[in-house]
Amino acid sequence: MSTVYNLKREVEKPTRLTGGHRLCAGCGTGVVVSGVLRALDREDRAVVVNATSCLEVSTFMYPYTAYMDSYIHSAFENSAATCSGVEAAYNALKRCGKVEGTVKFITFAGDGGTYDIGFQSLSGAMERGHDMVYVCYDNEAYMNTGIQRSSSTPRFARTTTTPVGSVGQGKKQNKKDLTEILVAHNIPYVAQTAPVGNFRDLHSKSYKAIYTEGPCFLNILSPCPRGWDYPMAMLAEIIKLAVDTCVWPLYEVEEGVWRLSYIPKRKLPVEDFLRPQGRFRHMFQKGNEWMIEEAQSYVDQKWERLLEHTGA
Amino acid sequence: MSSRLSGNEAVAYAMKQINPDVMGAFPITPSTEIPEYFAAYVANGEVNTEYVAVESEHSSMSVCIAAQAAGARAVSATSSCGLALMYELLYVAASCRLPITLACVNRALSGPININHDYSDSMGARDSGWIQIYAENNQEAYDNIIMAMPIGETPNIRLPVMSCMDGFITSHAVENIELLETDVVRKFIGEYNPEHYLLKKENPLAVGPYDVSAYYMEHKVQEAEAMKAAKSRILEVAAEFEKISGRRYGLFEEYRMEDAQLALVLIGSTAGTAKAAINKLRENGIKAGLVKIRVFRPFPGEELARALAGTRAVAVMDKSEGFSANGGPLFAETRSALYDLKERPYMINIVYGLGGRDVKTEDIEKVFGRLADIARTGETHPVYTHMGQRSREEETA
Amino acid sequence: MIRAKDINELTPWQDLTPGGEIYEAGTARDFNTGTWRTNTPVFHEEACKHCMLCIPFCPDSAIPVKDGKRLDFDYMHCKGCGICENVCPFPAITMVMGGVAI
Amino acid sequence: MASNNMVEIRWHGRGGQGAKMACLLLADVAGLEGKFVQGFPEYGPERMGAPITAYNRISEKRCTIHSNIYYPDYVVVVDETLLDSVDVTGGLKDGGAIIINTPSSPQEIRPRLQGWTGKVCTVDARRISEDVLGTNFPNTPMLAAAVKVSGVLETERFLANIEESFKHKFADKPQLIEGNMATLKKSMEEVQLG
Repeated sequence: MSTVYNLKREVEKPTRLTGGHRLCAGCGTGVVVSGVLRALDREDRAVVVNATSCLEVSTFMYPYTAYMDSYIHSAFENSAATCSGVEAAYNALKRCGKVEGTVKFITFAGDGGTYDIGFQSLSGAMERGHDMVYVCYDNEAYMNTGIQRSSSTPRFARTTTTPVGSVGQGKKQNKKDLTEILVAHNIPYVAQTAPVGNFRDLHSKSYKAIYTEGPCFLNILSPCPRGWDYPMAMLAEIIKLAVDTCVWPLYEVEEGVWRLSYIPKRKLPVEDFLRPQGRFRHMFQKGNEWMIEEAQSYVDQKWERLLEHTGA
Repeated sequence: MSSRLSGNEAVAYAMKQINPDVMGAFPITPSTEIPEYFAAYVANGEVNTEYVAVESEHSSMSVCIAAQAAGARAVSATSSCGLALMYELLYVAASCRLPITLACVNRALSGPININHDYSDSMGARDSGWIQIYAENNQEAYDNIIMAMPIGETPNIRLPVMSCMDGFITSHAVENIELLETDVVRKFIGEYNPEHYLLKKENPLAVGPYDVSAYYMEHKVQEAEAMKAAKSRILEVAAEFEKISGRRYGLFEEYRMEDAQLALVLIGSTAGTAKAAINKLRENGIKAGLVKIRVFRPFPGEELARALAGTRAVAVMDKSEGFSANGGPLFAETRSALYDLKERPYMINIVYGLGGRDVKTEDIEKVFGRLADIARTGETHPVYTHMGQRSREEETA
Repeated sequence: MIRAKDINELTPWQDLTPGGEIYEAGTARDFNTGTWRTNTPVFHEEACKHCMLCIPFCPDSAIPVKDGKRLDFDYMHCKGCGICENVCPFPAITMVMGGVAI
Repeated sequence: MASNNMVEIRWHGRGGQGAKMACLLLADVAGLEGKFVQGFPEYGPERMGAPITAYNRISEKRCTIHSNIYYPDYVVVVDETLLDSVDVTGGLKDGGAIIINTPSSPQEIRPRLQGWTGKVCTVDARRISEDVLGTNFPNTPMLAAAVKVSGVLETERFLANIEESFKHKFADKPQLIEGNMATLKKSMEEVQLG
């Protein structure tokens, strides 16, 4: 692949995630998954591994697979271990000449399957150093089971297990910073990205992750129109707001070196990101201004730390 | 080739001879030694296996599932809580029709935590779709591992095989053993060439669908039919194995059953102790016999009914509690298997040996004593009892 | 060997693939999700500059590309979410009410 | 229970002293001589220092019994301090013997054996090991004493076979073979029968 990104050339490649899958209309995950897989070189094959998730039930509902590559799903909490197993088999079979060509191993799991129930399996696989990419498509709640909170759900977000009531004000805790936890695994490549603009960021990070030897981790923001409660046509705008408010900063850590991928020309206030989403609606009620203030100060704090890390 | 090995070393040695493509393993007593021995083979370059030392048994079974789906031969070993942690994946392995080989070194399940032998681990997994084969001693543990792949990998079977042996009693006891030559083992198990696998170049493979109601039942029927077909395949493989080893195996072993009036049905190492007790009783003219279940899944119901048809009284001895309040799992299966006999023997259930409670020949003799009473009086009450526990009351068995 | 397109809710168990495996690529293409639409994007070819920004944003891979040109929608798979209309910098896509492009 | 000239041995030691290893080694060597053998430890979660038990059955016929040994022909006590806390002579057959690692003589030690009137043998395995190996590994000298006293294996053949076993066991530490062989021989010479 030429190192210069060219959207026209990339979209000319046959898609590796076909239509006919059953993800919701407007689902961010379809965009994320096809975007990551697009980074594969044409001649290379992949084995896609998937945790139980919206993605899984939608993209391989018997007898319909939406993948052009081999695919395996076995359970919710074990996608990283599953990917380890495929990679181990590849090494073994390659050694005895039973497999030809380059095969890449890419895991997709949601935030529940990554931040929570799949965390042990992920940590184990990263520590063991398998040559694989683990992609978390982060939609900030358990969407497959009907929008329950995960440790990725941001503070104040309304979910079905953190409802807003006379006492409850949505989720009480801040979002776990999984990307940083993965950085602490000292793996070759960790990046946070999202489908924005012409996809240069998502594409180049996916390419790096796929073609860097060893375990690599991508955390990709993947809005869920149903769970976040915004008009589905707004996907690109919502993502752009997440990035421009620094709620979801784009950065990468390559061999321990932090690099900020994007600094907004004008850092927008967090409320611009929160306002279009029904899950944050209660934050805009009279008397709840403190919530927005706290959300802002949390984002500012995290952003400052990231600027320090990256020396930006 | 004569040697002396513990059950664990025998199983590890069999795995070395098999030279699987992938091993996923996590330590747990008493199966830990198997991946330890195997790691040494890896370290010494004696196998080509990709050895994945995972962070949990859940992941070791996940690795095996993925590796087997990818076209590799995958093996693992575990015990007790480790098997319990794999539980979900046991079903996945079987339903994805992946012939993984798992050495299960049977140990009691928590709680309270206990590291010694009983079958509560694998009995809990009896409905997961795995073929289950149990060993009486190290020799059988070794032989069963070698037979696992030719059984499981058969195209119309494609089921994972759990090869079980008794924790510590078998796994840690050094006994005599006859080993096969490695080239004989390799030839016996052959190459693994599945029709479809993830890494196949010619066409992709998708594994593990979301199966809606319109298909799920059909897939379960396929699995059930495969388990039915496994019975004859197990016997075929046993016959082939006899040719290379001289050792004969069936679905179960009948010991002095030709004219037995009183019989035991049980699993594993207790069979050896029972054989010694039976020999002694036979010297005293008591027509005692034993059926040692080797294959529990598929359950040899019809065959077992035939074997027990001529007896007067049978004690089914379960080394695991089922908490059904109606007897252990082996009892439920055995009693059900005999339902269609025109004349059924009296039958009782004794749950024994839990958490490593030792079983002596004297204990077995006592059971036969009770069977003799039952045969004489016809009085089986209470049908379901425990043996070997301290009690304020006298034991019934 | 049975093909995915021949598997349906009348297929007897004996004919289904073991374990629910599918040994073909992209069989989901045979499934019509176009019926899910309540709104439908309309492509105005004359206004399209073929900038390709809409392509990667389509969750349903429903915008075909050939020889550097963006072609008309794949209505068998388009679910009518409208993301493409929003990301298009030109007036090349408009959403219309209803499941069918008129 | 044992029958048909089967010899049953019970080992008492402490975790870390190698009683289990000696037990398994005996099984291995006896097996090498064509006997049918069992060598198995009784397992618990015990760690270094806790009392442990291990068992051997050695026979001309295959033994299928898989229970612990309750009526041993011989008892080997790898650590003298166990005499105060463990019923080491429990079930020991009348014609049998107990072999104890101690600097004391059989006469001196007998009063600590709960009225055991049978054969008592002693050997100072600790000293032998420390003299020869420079460290306290009492298990191999105790193994030698057990073989000598029980006569379960013929001494010369035992020594020849265990050397083979050591070569396998200490493949990466061949310097240990000579010392271990010396402790075995010394123990066989020194063991006192009373």
